[in-house]
Amino acid sequence: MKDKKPKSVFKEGAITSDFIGNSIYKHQTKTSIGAHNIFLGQVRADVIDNKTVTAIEYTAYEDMANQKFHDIRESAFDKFDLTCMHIYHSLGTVKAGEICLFVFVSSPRRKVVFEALEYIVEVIKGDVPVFGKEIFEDETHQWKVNS
Amino acid sequence: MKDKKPKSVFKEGAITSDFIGNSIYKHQTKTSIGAHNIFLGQVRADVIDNKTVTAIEYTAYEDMANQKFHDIRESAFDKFDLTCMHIYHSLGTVKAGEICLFVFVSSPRRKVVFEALEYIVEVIKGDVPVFGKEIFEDETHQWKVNS
Amino acid sequence: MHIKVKYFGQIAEVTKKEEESLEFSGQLISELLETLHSKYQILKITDFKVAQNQELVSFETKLTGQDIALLPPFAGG
Amino acid sequence: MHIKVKYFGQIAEVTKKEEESLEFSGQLISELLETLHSKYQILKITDFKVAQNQELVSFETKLTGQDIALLPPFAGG
Repeated sequence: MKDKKPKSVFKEGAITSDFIGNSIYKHQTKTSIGAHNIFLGQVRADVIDNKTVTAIEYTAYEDMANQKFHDIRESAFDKFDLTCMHIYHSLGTVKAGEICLFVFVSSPRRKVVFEALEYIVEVIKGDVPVFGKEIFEDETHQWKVNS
Repeated sequence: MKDKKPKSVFKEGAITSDFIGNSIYKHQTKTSIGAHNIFLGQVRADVIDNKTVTAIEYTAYEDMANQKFHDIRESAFDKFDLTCMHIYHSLGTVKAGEICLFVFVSSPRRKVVFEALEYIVEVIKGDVPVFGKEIFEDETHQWKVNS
Repeated sequence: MHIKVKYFGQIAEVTKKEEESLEFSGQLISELLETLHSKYQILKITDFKVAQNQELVSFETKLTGQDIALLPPFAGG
Repeated sequence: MHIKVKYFGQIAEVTKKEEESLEFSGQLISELLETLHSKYQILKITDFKVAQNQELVSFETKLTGQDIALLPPFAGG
């Protein structure tokens, strides 16, 4: 799978548990894999000044972001002995409790997937131009900043 | 969820992608969670002396193993700020490509889940009395040893 | 020089647009930003990075691209 | 002393049983192992650990439990 670009990193709306389950299922034909590691980002119902976050609206500089995701993919395959790697990120509205980021790495051996997954998630958080508007229950909002 | 023991760590046969997807789904009501990290162990069709592994038959010293899983759980909650933690391990026959270990940790923040998951998986591999018989296509076998 | 400037997230909120075209005769990103500061004063106290042709650049970089983007703090994941 | 010995994985394969009860008068795990070695010679060259009452113990440990298990290398996950 190394030579293929991900067909699409961005998905409109939340990433469903069915989608994730199905993605896992598709990897069961790849019998050189011994270890999968999956990171899921879920929207938190944070309470800020007594107001609760009900959703995040994601936007992105899509062309640049897709290029960054591509670079991350190339660099992860260079650094780590991965069999497969998939990244999906939501655009648009994702409600509290729903999943907005799905990163999936697979390798013959477990040590590799731990290192690779953390590397990939950190680079996504730091380098990809995605923006998040936290919507409160009273329809006010604030802009999310990664820490 | 901290006070609850896992109802059952061992499952007969492979862990299905549906089961994993459903487990993810159930965590979408827990809106304090911001990050999930999932490890899946999958049976590899290793080729050894020209013979291909078609399945692993797992057995365990179940009483001792369940106690160890319980200890791992306690120690993970002590060490890391986890919201949830689940472990499932197969017993019996798991075919190449199927999943035999599912470890699922969740926390408000991502750094925690990376550290916790790797810790838990390493301790499971090292400390839990589970035994694996690798079955080859010609019905001969060899005993698996964790590296 | 004809330049297209894109705004994202909180920046698009304060400029009230997602992109605009400008005629500009300066040399550096920083000079372009001065022009934008006079147009949108709140940008002076707003945290953002600049991408030129989809690569992050420092404000002292020479303006070469026709594709400039003002990017507020990233919030992916 | 009446002792129950459990065998797992490859050990059960060579002893051809999953558990057995023994009468034993020694003091240490190592002494019990000598008895088992004479019964199952291949155990001398087989890699295993011993659990007493579900805790791993060194071979020099005093035999206190009635529940002894011979555990081959772990292969969980």
